[in-house]
Amino acid sequence: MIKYFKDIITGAWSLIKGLFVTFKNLFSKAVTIQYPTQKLRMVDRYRGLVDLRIEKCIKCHMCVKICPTGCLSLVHKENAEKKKEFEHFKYNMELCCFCGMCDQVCPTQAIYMDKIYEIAVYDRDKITRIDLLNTGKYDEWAHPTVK
Amino acid sequence: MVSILTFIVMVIVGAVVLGFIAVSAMFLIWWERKVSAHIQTRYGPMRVGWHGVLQSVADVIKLLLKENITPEGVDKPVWWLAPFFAVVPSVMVFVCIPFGSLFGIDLIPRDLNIGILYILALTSVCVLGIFMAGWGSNNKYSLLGGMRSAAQIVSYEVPLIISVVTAVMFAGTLSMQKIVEAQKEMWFVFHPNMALAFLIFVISATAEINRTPFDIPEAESELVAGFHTEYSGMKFAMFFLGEYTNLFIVSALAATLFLGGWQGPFLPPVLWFLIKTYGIVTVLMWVRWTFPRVRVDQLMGFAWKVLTPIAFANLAVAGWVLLK
Amino acid sequence: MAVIEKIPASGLIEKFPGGGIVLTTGESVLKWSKASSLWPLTFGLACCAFEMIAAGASRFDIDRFGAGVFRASPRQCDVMIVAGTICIKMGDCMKRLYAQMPEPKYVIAMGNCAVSGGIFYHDTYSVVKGTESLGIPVDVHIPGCPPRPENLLFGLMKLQEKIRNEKRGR
Amino acid sequence: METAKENLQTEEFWVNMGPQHPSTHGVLYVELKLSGETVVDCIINIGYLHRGIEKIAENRTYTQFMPFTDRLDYVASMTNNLGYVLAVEKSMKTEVNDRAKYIRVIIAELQRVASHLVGITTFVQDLGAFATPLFYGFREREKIIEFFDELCGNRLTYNYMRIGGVQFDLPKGTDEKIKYIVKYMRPKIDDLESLFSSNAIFTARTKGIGVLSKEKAINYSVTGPNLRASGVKWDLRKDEPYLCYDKFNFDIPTGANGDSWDRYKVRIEEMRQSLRIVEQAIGGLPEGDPTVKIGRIIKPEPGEAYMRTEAPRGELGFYVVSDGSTYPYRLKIRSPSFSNLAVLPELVKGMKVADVVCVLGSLDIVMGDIDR
Amino acid sequence: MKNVAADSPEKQIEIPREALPETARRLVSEGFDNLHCITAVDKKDDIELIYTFYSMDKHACVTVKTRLPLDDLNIESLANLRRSADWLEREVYDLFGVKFLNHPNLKRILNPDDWDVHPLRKDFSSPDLIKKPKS
Repeated sequence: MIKYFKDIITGAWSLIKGLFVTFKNLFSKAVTIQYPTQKLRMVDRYRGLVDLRIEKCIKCHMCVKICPTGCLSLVHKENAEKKKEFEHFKYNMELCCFCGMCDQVCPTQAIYMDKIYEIAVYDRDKITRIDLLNTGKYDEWAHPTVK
Repeated sequence: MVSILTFIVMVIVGAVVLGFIAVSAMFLIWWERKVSAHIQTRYGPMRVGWHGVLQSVADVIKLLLKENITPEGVDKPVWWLAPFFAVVPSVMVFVCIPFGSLFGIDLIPRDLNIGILYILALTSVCVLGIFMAGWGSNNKYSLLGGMRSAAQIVSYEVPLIISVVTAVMFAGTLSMQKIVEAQKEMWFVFHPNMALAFLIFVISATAEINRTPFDIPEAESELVAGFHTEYSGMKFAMFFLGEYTNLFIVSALAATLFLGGWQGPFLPPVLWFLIKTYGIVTVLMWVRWTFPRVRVDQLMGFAWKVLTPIAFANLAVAGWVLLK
Repeated sequence: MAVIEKIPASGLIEKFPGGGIVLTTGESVLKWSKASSLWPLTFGLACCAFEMIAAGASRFDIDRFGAGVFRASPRQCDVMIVAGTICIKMGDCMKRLYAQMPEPKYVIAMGNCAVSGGIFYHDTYSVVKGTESLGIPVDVHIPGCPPRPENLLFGLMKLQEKIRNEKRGR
Repeated sequence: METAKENLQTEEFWVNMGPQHPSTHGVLYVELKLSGETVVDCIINIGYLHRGIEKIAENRTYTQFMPFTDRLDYVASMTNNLGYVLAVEKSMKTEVNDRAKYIRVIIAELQRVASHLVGITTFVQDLGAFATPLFYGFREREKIIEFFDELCGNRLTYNYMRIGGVQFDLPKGTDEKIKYIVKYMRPKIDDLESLFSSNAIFTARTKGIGVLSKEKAINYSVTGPNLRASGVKWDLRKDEPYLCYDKFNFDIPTGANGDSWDRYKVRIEEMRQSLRIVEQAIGGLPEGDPTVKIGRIIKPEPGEAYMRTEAPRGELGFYVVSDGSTYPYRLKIRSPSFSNLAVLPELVKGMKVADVVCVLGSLDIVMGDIDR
Repeated sequence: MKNVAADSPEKQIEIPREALPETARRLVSEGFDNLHCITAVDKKDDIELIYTFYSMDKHACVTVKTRLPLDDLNIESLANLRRSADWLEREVYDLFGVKFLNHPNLKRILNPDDWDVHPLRKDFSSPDLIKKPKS
């Protein structure tokens, strides 16, 4: 009989202790980042979209070789002065796994990962064959707006 | 002539009550989302209106616009009637909830002399809606939820009523208005007997309205959504409305029976009543967002082995105290 | 630790239709209600599910957009966030879940696996090549592996934009 | 009364839990045969997330396979990375330098804390404490995730370890950050414990539920915290030390009964021990360059290597068969959750539906780890 | 084969397939009671099965290997000896097509039930499988 009441009292006390924890949190400051008005600054190493510094690229195909998903495709030709010229350099964002291997392997830091992370599209075609040679390709996502 | 006037008054009172129920349920949903958000150190709805006050309005409009799916193989009449059975009794309860008085008018649609009995009878009908939803859905999760609900309400009705009887014994009347008036000198909750009865009432009321830690009929992590798994759109909104109306009712009952109802100094009685009611609602929300759920057999065990004996003992002691 | 930057109020802030004045057409109120109350389905497939929960959790708080009510039953939700790799075995279940959702319903393909198969596109025998190849129409594609929670919130806002601008009769 | 009971017809029925169910932690499909609320039989169907990672491994170079390990047990990507690089390093018979070892230990232990936070809080969520504990767990975990974000630039799929070291050295000021995380985490773990451990409802729900005996655990080859909860003092970090775990002082928490409560308690205790290891490791972190130059092309000798590591969910084994080329000939991933889940039908028979969810939560499975 | 007890932490033995149940039984009785892992490797002309037993008391591990020719992929199941073999054998059956005799429930575990191919074989091909372009 004593145990019966003891159980009830200890049980009730344990529940009250739990309530204290949530009560403490009820009046502590919210940790939320209010996304559209507040944003986290991306860290230096952040792996966003793959981008290219066109003038630095020596067309060595290292990034294409190391890519685990095969999302980069580079074709070059040699011009009259035996210099390599781009035919195309396409990036398929759909397949990319943002692993940063291309960034790491590039001997001239031509290919790199920038800090853009707000990407959402209605139409898939927009992200399947991105022309890395086009300089304005990420403008839409660098300054995202919602109407 | 008199009958037409009565009719008009009835319509007005009915409209006011229905409007109050809708607004109150929407407010409670928003309030619950805010309280839970702040318990979880986040903000909750923020982007529609000031701190998301219009969130529930948006939710309701959206739910009314949604497609109303009737799955194959449901028991049509039962399936269609279930949401009404879940809401209508809770609306009817408002007939004798004393809101206090405003400009000398008593804000109680009709002060029945057996008010509390009427309320208890009707709140028990709500389970019928849940059970019908579970039975009619032709879904095993719903069926389990409905079964659990029936078993749960049958068990928790006993301590609930006994704790109410304690209050009735102290007040010496069944009329809600008179119970409030009986607490003029001292709220019942300050009496040790009644404090215990108050606790028992709140616990078993939590179980009656299926809230955590006693929310086993809709147990999200076990039964997906319990009895309303198959309901969508408007009908689901009705279950939601019923749930939050019930939450308001039990809090109002607790405030009326134990916390002196609309009585209090300085502020107008209506305000006192609402403050007390929403205070209890907030406590129930706080409890909900803290505790895990109990298991179905533990739930029964708790009702029959702990709550009921204590409630009976409390009743006996109260009787002895009164006789003395 | 993390640096939080304040962004001046821009086009990203939502207003009540009609610019704060409650004087607006019924149509836009309906669209507003649909857009501000998108209840997602509790449906995590793989890695992205964790970023989805993180978006729901305290740090990012998807509930601010009114989309924090994760319903477990497909009958009560508006948007299916496909978060993760869809395998052939799962494809049929996905189609059924989509069919069980009431109209109007929306789909967000979260992460490259849900968009196209992503990292598992090549050399594997059991992965469906994206949500669209199952015949489920996708409203917003969010690439990333996995996308950041902010990106999911941005995708949600894009979906809201789509709902607000959609023609009558969906 | 007796006759009424005899005439009453009862029927057992099947209930499908999953593949879409709020508490199956992904796409697990459990068929339950119920008699009323009591479980009579339980059949587990897996494979709804089978992505054929082992097949992919045969078509990727050793370096290229790295990102795929992230996606195995996606709650603890770092430890998968670690298991894989250790296996390849074993087959190449190379060893990394001390700094890399220390960094790997720090990262792996922080990942264990993050993973257990998710494991415990999703467990409590399954018990019905809706969202609050889960969000507390995620709030605490976010500190570690943000540190990882800073370290390697992604929040969930880190791709940080490299064969022969790590991708980057620790950024400047890491010491303070890690010390801050350790300092921050300790009281928070206590908070979580006072929210659950003493809670009467939580205790009633977990004590004596899903008792996994010592013999059964070994018979099913259950590993990790689940095995230790059954009272077997076995931890690869102590028993077969890899990296530099033998240099640190830490205890192996064990349970007594092997019920859900013990499994939960062991995890809580393990987080504390992990923080202890992190603290010691950051104190004794050697200077230097954390990578060994082993060339761009990784080409192990023909042969095979099997390496087990102690991942948060149990023993994660990578079996690498190489034929002398740059591609693995065969890569077998022995995932901990796979064996841990197999024991579920044994544990839940004769229990209530609610207990199935409880036991499943306490086993702490990740579907990506099971189906691979 | 005589002295399987731990002198080195990892020990490999190769046996013909008929000897597997007997070997396994002996290993278990000698304390190697944790059947940790069962896997297979497609060696083009035959399939090699690898069983990893280990002992927690002795801190030792024994790897048992056996080879099955491709045209006769049958071997005695260990599921009745060690329960962990149940799922692991089903996985090997699913991915390699090795049939385990006397297995209580030999069904596909990861792939759909109606498949009749075994994806981890080297000769496996499927229309769903798109090869990554080699560069």
